[in-house]
Amino acid sequence: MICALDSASRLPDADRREATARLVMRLFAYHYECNSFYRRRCEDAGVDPRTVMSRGLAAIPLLPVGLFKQSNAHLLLSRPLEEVELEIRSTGTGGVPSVARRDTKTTTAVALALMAQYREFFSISGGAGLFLCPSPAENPEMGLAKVFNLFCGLLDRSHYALHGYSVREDEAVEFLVHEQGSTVRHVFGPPFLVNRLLDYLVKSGSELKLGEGSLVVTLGGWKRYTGATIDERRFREKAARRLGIEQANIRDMYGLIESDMLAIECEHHHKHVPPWCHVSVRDIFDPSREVPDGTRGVIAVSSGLNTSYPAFILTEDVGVRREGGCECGRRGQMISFSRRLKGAEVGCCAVNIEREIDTVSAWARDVAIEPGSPPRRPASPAR
Amino acid sequence: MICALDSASRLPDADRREATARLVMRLFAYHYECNSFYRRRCEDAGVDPRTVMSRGLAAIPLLPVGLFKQSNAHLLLSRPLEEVELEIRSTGTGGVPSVARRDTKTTTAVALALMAQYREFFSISGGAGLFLCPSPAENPEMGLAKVFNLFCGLLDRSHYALHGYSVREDEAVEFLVHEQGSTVRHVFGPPFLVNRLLDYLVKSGSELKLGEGSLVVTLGGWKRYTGATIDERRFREKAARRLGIEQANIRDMYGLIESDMLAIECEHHHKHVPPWCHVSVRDIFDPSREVPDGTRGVIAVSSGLNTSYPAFILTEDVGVRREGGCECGRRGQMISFSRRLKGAEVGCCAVNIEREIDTVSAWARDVAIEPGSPPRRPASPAR
Amino acid sequence: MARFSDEIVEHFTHPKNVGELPEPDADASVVDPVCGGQVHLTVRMGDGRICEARFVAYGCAAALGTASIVAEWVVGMGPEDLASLDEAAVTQRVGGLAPGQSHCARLAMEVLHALADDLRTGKGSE
Amino acid sequence: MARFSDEIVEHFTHPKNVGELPEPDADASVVDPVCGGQVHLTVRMGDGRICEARFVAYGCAAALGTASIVAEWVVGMGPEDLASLDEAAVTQRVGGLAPGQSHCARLAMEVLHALADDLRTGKGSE
Repeated sequence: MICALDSASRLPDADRREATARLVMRLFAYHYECNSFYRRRCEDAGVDPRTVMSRGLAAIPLLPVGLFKQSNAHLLLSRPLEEVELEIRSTGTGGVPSVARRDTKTTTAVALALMAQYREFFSISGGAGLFLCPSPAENPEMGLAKVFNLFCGLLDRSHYALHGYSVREDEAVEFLVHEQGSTVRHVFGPPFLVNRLLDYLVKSGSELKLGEGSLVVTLGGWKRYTGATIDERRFREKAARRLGIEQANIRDMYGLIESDMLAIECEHHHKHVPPWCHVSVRDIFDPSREVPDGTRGVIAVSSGLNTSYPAFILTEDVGVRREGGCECGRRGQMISFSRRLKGAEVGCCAVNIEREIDTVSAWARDVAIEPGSPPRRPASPAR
Repeated sequence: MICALDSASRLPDADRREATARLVMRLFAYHYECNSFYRRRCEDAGVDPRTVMSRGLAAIPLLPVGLFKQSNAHLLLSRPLEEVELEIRSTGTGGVPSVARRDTKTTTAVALALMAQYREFFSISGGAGLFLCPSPAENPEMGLAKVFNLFCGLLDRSHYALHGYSVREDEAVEFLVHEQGSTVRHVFGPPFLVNRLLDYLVKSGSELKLGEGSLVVTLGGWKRYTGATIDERRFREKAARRLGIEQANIRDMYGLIESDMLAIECEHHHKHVPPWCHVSVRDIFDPSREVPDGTRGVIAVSSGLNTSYPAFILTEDVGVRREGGCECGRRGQMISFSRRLKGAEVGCCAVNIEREIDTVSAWARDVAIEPGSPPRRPASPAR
Repeated sequence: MARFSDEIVEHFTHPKNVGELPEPDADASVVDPVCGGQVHLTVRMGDGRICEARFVAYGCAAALGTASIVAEWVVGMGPEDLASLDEAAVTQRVGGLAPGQSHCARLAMEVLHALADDLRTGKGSE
Repeated sequence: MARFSDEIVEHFTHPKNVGELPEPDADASVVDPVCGGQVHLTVRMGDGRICEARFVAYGCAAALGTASIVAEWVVGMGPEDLASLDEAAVTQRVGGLAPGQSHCARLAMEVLHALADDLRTGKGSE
């Protein structure tokens, strides 16, 4: 399915639903078998593989994403620690990190899945990429950094313009201008960081001309840690004008590392759920109840890829699901994110990066370092 | 098959052979249908899809790899040029470039195939990579550069120590030493360039300690343009000692861009043909005749991935095929490369890179540039 | 080397001394600002030596395993013992750390030193 | 913009004037040292203008298409016309080049200028 994502995304609904269900149900049976912690939860809910077979994917007991922040993380694993190859977390500083542990098989599956989606939605096979996000070199366990970094294998040239937690807008612009004419140029980063570059261009009154083939790809929250929200439409208008690209090529992605899922926007700005995942939207007050398509509720994601732990996740995000055909030609589930669940901390990667950047910037202003030299981070706050 | 390469590589021989044959035969029928140039060659040989069905993959008419160097390249294409997304060539300067043109579908398939193989053979999901090879930034159409660069998506940090055609061994060592202790370190490049780093270490009497998890991955010819050959065993001994890694982690790869195939060495130094390709070894004097396993002959590779052109290629390489089980647990075809066919020019990417590097080095010595600043290349030799 | 030492596998899979001691004689918390790992240690003293310890930790498996090992290790130590431990000592005690896990040794060392400080200057010396 | 202009698609798919003129009045060969593209042009003159041209080219599709377009384009030109053509003129004539193909315009310009030189100083002026 991963290797034929283009055709899998165009299957008739019934066929695709069946393929997805088969994949997810097989994994449910596997985790039910291998994971005693999860099995107990299933038994408490009166659910076993036969129940799921007869009642459908909605019957699968979900793990609240908050569990991945807990100290007794070993309980979640369906495989022994020895098989864990990659640990990634969804938050930088501040707050407790949410950690997803992937065995070698899952690591491979997720890498191939993302690669297939990048090829399907972006068709990148060269060109230059400006990364306005933390690099995995500095943050080897940050999920957001890993997800963006995978683009480097497809690009001919990649440049990170975030050093430590300091953004270098001048350097970013210089990189984009330098590549002009010689190759296609793309921009990757969380919305607020790309927005920072746009504001820098507005302030300096400049407009770049990236051209038609260029993409802006965002991932991470639209709500800032200050509480203000970046408006997606206005962001797209500003980006299109300031970077000189088509609005259709400004694409947001939605995902959470615990679920292995990345939903990518097509040119019509619909976020497509890959066919190896199943999204279900739940009643905010009673998450055991599914709400109909088009109705707002809590997003739940079940993965058909993850053998490390039962990646049947109840998120803390509120959104809407639709299913059917999209103007882009793809069929399947589409989701839109509305807001964080009330009571959930605003705590995705991007928000924490932003908070940190503002802290460092303020600190840099205080000590009045020379312009150009990136500020050193304050020392580790022991105690 | 790509997404389950681990299990596909462990199938019983009969099952794997059947799966590979199905894939390749389907593509043969497709190219026979879509490609009038290739169809004429088939008709001249009295072969059609039914012949191949009954006589097996050996009946498929092969395209001599030299055709990809010819001026009337359009004849090879089974798809219109509009669908070609990526053009890659197998040579740098000097000699006529051999160009493979891939449509979007093939580009995706090859990217996923390589990714699956890298994960299967190297399990890389982070760490630092030193690239002793041309970067696609400077050589966006060089096949070798693209194949190596795909690792960047899996690594946390990548560094190219070849600038233009000038190698910076000091920079390479500095990079490796700098990453010591903080992350696992790998080295990628054609044999002669890695060998250059080893000789640099020998000369300076140094030994690095990359450690057990580190890999040295080579791709490109072992014969130097001077005619001398780098001995693989001695190379591995030297690399193991100078870089401080296990010999089992020094891995060569064999491939040619026209065939889409990359055969990667396992820890026992056997090069495994991926199950989506079929290798056949031919009589040197009569390439229509297959020679038995274990016998030296001309390597032919048929790809089950390529929809752009009939990637059923008769190479100019002499080697040996074996089939069956390997000590590493994988089953399938294994190949070893012996030498270039007599009369064929020594002209893979690596050889041309080497020739160029020596030219530039000599030129740099002549004009006595200051040490440290990479020499500018001589101006383009028009006429 | 395997990705995780046997000791870390054991302590990650069966963490010992998890939790917080009520009214501890000393405690220490450390956050790794880069990787987000956190360790909180509470101890009870007797005869100038630690006689009981509990930990709560968040982060990567090596950090969790290391924290559990440390909570067992410190029993019987006094503030000077804690202060004398460095990253190398931690690394050895946990059975080795792969490249990329070395921050766990630093995190553990920092919490041990912070605990020593608390014992000498804070509640522990009251 | 599409990856290839209509003109390049047409000339790549149906190359015109391929080959070498025997005993040409002038010829020029250019190699792109970075991408490996090559163009060889031979022309025959009449009344101080090119009346026939043939090309042989190797390299990427845009280079091949451009070379075919150029071999058609030069007919009717004199050495001064050739020398006056720059990359922008080539780019326009071939219907535009995507980023990453601009080296084809340079390659074509270089072969045109080399041809002009050959006409003025070499066999062409004999």
